[in-house]
Amino acid sequence: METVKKQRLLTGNKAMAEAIALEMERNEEVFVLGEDVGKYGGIFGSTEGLLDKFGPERIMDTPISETAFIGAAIGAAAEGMRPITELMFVDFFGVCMDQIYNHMAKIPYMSGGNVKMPMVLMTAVGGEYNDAAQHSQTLYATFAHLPGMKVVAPTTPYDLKGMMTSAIRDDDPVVFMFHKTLQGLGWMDQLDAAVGHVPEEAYTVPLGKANVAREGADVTIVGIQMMTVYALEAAERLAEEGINVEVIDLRSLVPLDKETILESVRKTHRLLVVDEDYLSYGMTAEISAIVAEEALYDLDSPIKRLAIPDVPIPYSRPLEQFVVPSADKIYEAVKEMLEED
Amino acid sequence: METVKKQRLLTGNKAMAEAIALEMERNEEVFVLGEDVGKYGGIFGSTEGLLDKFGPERIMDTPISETAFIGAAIGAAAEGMRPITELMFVDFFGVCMDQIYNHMAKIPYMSGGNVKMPMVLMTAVGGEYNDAAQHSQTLYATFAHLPGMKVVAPTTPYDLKGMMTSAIRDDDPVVFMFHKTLQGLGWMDQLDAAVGHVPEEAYTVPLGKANVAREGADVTIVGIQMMTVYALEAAERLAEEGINVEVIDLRSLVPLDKETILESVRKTHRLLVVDEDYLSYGMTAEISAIVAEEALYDLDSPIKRLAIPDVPIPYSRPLEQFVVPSADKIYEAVKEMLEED
Amino acid sequence: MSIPREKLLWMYEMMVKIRYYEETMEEVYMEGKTPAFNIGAGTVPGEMHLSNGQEPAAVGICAHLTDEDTVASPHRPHHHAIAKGVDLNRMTAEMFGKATGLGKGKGGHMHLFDPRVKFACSGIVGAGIPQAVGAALAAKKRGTDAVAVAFIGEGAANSGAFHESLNLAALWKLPVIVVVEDNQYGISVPKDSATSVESNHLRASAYGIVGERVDDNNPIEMYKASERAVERARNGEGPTIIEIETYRFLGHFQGDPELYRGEDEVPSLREKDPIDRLKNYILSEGLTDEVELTERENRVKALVDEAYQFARESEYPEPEAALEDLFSS
Amino acid sequence: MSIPREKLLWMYEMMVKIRYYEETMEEVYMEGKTPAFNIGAGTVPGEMHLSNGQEPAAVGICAHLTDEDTVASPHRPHHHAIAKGVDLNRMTAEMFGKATGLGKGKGGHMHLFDPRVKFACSGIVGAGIPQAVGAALAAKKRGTDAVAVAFIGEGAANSGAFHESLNLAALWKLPVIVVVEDNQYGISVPKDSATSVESNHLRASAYGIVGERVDDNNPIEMYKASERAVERARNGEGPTIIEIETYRFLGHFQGDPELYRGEDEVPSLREKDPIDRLKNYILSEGLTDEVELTERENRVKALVDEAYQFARESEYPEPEAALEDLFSS
Ligand SMILES: Cc1ncc(C[n+]2csc(CCOP(=O)(O)OP(=O)(O)O)c2C)c(N)n1
Ligand SMILES: Cc1ncc(C[n+]2csc(CCOP(=O)(O)OP(=O)(O)O)c2C)c(N)n1
Ligand SMILES: [Mg+2]
Ligand SMILES: [Mg+2]
Repeated sequence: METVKKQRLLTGNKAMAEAIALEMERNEEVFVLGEDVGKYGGIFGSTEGLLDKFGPERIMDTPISETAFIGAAIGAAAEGMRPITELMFVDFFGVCMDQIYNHMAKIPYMSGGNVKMPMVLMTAVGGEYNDAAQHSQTLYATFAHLPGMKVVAPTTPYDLKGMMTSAIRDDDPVVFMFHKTLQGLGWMDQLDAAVGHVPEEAYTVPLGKANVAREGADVTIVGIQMMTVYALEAAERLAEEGINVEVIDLRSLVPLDKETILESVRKTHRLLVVDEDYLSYGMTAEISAIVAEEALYDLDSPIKRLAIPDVPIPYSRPLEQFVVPSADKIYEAVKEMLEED
Repeated sequence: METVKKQRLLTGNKAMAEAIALEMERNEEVFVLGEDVGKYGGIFGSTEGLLDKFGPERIMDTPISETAFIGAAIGAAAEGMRPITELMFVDFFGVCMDQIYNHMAKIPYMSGGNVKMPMVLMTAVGGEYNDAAQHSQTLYATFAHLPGMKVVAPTTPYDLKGMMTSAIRDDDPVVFMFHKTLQGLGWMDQLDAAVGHVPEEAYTVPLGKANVAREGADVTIVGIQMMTVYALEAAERLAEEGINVEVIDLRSLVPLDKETILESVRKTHRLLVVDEDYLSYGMTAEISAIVAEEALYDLDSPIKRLAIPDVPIPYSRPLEQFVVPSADKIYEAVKEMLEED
Repeated sequence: MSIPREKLLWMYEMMVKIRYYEETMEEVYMEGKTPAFNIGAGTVPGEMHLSNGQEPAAVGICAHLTDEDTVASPHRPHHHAIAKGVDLNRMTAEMFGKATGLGKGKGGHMHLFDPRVKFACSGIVGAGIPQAVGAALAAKKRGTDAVAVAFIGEGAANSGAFHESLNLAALWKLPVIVVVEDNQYGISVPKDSATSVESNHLRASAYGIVGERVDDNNPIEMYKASERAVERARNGEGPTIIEIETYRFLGHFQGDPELYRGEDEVPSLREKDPIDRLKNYILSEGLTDEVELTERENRVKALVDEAYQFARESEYPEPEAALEDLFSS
Repeated sequence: MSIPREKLLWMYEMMVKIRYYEETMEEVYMEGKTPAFNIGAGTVPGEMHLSNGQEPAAVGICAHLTDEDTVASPHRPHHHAIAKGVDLNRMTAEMFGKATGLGKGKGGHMHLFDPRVKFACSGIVGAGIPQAVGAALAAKKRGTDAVAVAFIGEGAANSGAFHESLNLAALWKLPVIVVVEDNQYGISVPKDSATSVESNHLRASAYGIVGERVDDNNPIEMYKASERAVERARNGEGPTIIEIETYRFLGHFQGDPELYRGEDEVPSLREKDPIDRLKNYILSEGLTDEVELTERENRVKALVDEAYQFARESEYPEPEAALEDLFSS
């Protein structure tokens, strides 16, 4: 039995879709609405196969009206239903952010807890396939900075399923960011990390917990989604040189698992934070600040940050490769940190 | 003459409006569009008196269609005009952010510098008058995190005029945040800081430079707008106790004047960052991170941050007062920092 | 189509109740704001948008709603809230910033939520429309005959949310009614400087739905148009836009200098006070006498007085409570 | 109203040029993407939205425009760009990611900017409409007779930007024309599953402006409707909505499995190829002969080949150039 399960490998998108399917079977009040979630199955496969299972009444294609259908999800959630709505690319948030941050995120608080908002806003993030400035962002911090929404960004298929299950069952609004490259789609980069063991039955992975993806004693690297994947790649190479890197896969930006980060830094005394979002006023800043507040004296060298250098994501391959952190850049950064002292 | 000028005191809103008027006289291509900028003179006085001077062709009231009129400003700027458009409250960004961050901010870069975007987006920020969760935010980091726009937030009437002049003359898009309380309006708190010396003629204050508002040797406090005002208040009290605080008025979030901050920290060895924006993934994080990267060994104590504790701004007075940093809280924070070591 | 006596009397007393509530708020709002007006000072601080003169829009349609129907209201919400039956004590306490308020003092005047009667409002123009669509979607999915009403001002009909929401509601044939209160202004901007069409009910043709216009702030015509719209909605015939011409007796918000409108404008509007007109109608039709009307007036005014007293006597929340209610888990 | 011979021939050769450009791009796009399709691989990576079959919308109106008129185009921009006279070499180089591109390789296929002919596009549905309104506003302020055209798909007509922009343009009587290309789909979602009204030209009544419908992807009718609209715009009579029924011969983007449409759908559309139909018309009207048409076809195809060669031979930008062009000062 166990061994059979171990054999069960799914791509990220199938893991997500499976979580949604299982919850829809459990609960009549769960439904999906968004652009091309029906016959198309979600541009990035998040709803693959769901239309056939549940029909157009519960898997609803929408017009290109993000304010209307996300607002409708909010209205339905206020009535106690559990909508899952998809913002096709996170880059499009600007046409509907008022519904998201002023309403979905604030209504529970403004109502003194009297109105719950049990909904999931799922959205595709990430670049490195030359989709340019309006289709390649992660915008992790743009959402994480604004209070009232849980903001998660799982990396592995196992977490994609488990955290989606948690998100759907959660009574608070959850922004569920899935990384395009980690969906394991046939028409994008084929990545080992985008396929993984996923149990058949429903299970949950908590929303607010970081994961120590690799243990090490010399340097702590905090990353999320593709940056975790690259950090693990760099860690392999560094290990060959006797440098033991601890890699923390953040998984959740809100709530943020400070403790796991602080514990690690107290052990390794060195911190590198890597982000596929913009450098300034972003995730790398927040993690750095927390450590500078709460573990300053544990640091043996200055904190280092790697992220998009505050320019829009350029289209051309050499330009995009220059701005997005890579395993090589992470490797170099760690070497520099260790040489510096 | 000089002495006469010295006597010339203006409120923040009149200083802003004067800068706009002078530039409109200099340049036919400058015009203003926004809600209630005409007869009303801007809800927070940013366009006071301009309709009478320039008429409805150049001071244009708009429908409640932020995407349309901010998008129209972008289209006009692409044609080489120099529009000034007002988003009445920064809190409303969610209905028009796509135009702002995906277009105004990115078109110059995406066009390889071939299209300029010489426009100003001015917007009112800040709370502490019980206007609750959708009308009290500053959202400094929400704008500063996204590349391609200069983001400034002047504190004094002198800077409001000088930086508005610079913003209008700048060929890049500038988000000009003015703080409601610092406008010196008759129907809000009457604040000494909201009135100040403003020369009659046009002058510029650079957009990317922080200002050392008070020199001191013991602790550096970085703040912006009202937080600068409170920091100076706290500094007064601390001075009576022999504690000399250096207060840096950031003035500009993008570009960020790292050097002035680092210099100060290298001198005082202690840093407190205060923000009227949300704590996490915000300005206090970015400043802390920069110091932890570039001046770690200069720190004699952990960095401290004071900001809105990641909840929406509550309406009720005791609740709002609890979440917004004050002169008292700054005073306390500094005392704690000094006691800690 | 004649209106049941009880409904007429209900509309009348509800309009009186709303007006008295707002007039009381006018006074309470000024407590602590004189001699020098300071928006952040006093018993009830912050922005205050009152509905004096706009009662017909609220009562004309709420007369057809039950607790199971949803109302999404904008920044000017009191008349809708009261007509929908929101808990008056807790609503008032909310605006006093008290712990007994609907939102424990966290929401305030533009953020009143009473799930018991499915009432919500927002300070963002247009934002309530898609949320009403969502409530209607929930009703349809659950197979109830509940409807959702979004109240907006004529200025909000130029927002993208209006268009997207009506298209979606029409497409999915959802039981939504958008009531556009045309009080001629969006703050200082007159309708004809903001809206490219005579009346927003004409915009119904952009969605293949029914649009109705109610002139002259007439509560009886509003009642009738609403009856038709609610019936269509409950029968699965989809959304309706109703635009009603109404009057804003006061400034956009309290403290508005109103330099943008003429001296004589408001007085001439007040001459057409819809409450007086309905009273005269009721009496002229002999539906009841002065005595009963006065009785009813006194009863509802007592409830309003009680609500303000409740708010006044309630306690402020503990400051630390600001950190609660962000997440439920 | 008959069409000048030269205009007809211009439209014909332009449609041929566009089609040949797109067909070439179909091939080039697959370079480096076979056997295994990977969107990020090859000569031209990233999303690719081609316009095969939609040429009439572009040529029918661009035939009336000059370099002083502005065009705002969406994510499917090639036919508009070519018809507007965008520098074909630099446009192609941009999609190859080369330093000689319109945006030095920073923009890509959905972000083509050629200020010389006032052309811009965006990857965000609906976003170009308000920007066209702004260009028209600039023209009005400067007293020129320039117009601005926003091309959108039928799916974009359900976006808030559409409504807000048309209201503003109508209100200010700006010289804007919104051309809605009704190719029946927004990615996989059919028009009737997204749009609550038959045709978007009917939505003109929501703004008190003129709406026109062009059926059957007819370039000549598009030319005529555009002539009327452009004339109204230049005369200060305000905006127009033109919806044209058009055909999407290919997937939404290259690599689209198109599981959402029937086998026979595209073949039957291709039978009505607007290029063949215009050719037949020109010949049947005896406006010219096969020989001249072939000559013209070869001339424009040579220009397209030249553009691809220019793109191929151009250099990639230096990686560090990614840090340039953020701010001009
Ligand atoms: C998206 C947005 N833009 C602007 C505002 C500021 N604002 C608040 S009320 C208002 C006028 C609304 O006019 P209308 O819809 O006619 O309602 P009325 O005030 O007349 O009842 C404006 C512009 C806002 N709250 N939200
Ligand atoms: C605001 C926004 N929402 C969604 C998308 C994703 N998207 C890109 S093109 C498209 C379909 C557009 O359909 P239509 O307007 O009919 O144009 P067509 O592709 O048919 O030419 C969608 C949904 C986007 N780019 N922007
Ligand atoms: Mg109004
Ligand atoms: Mg289409």
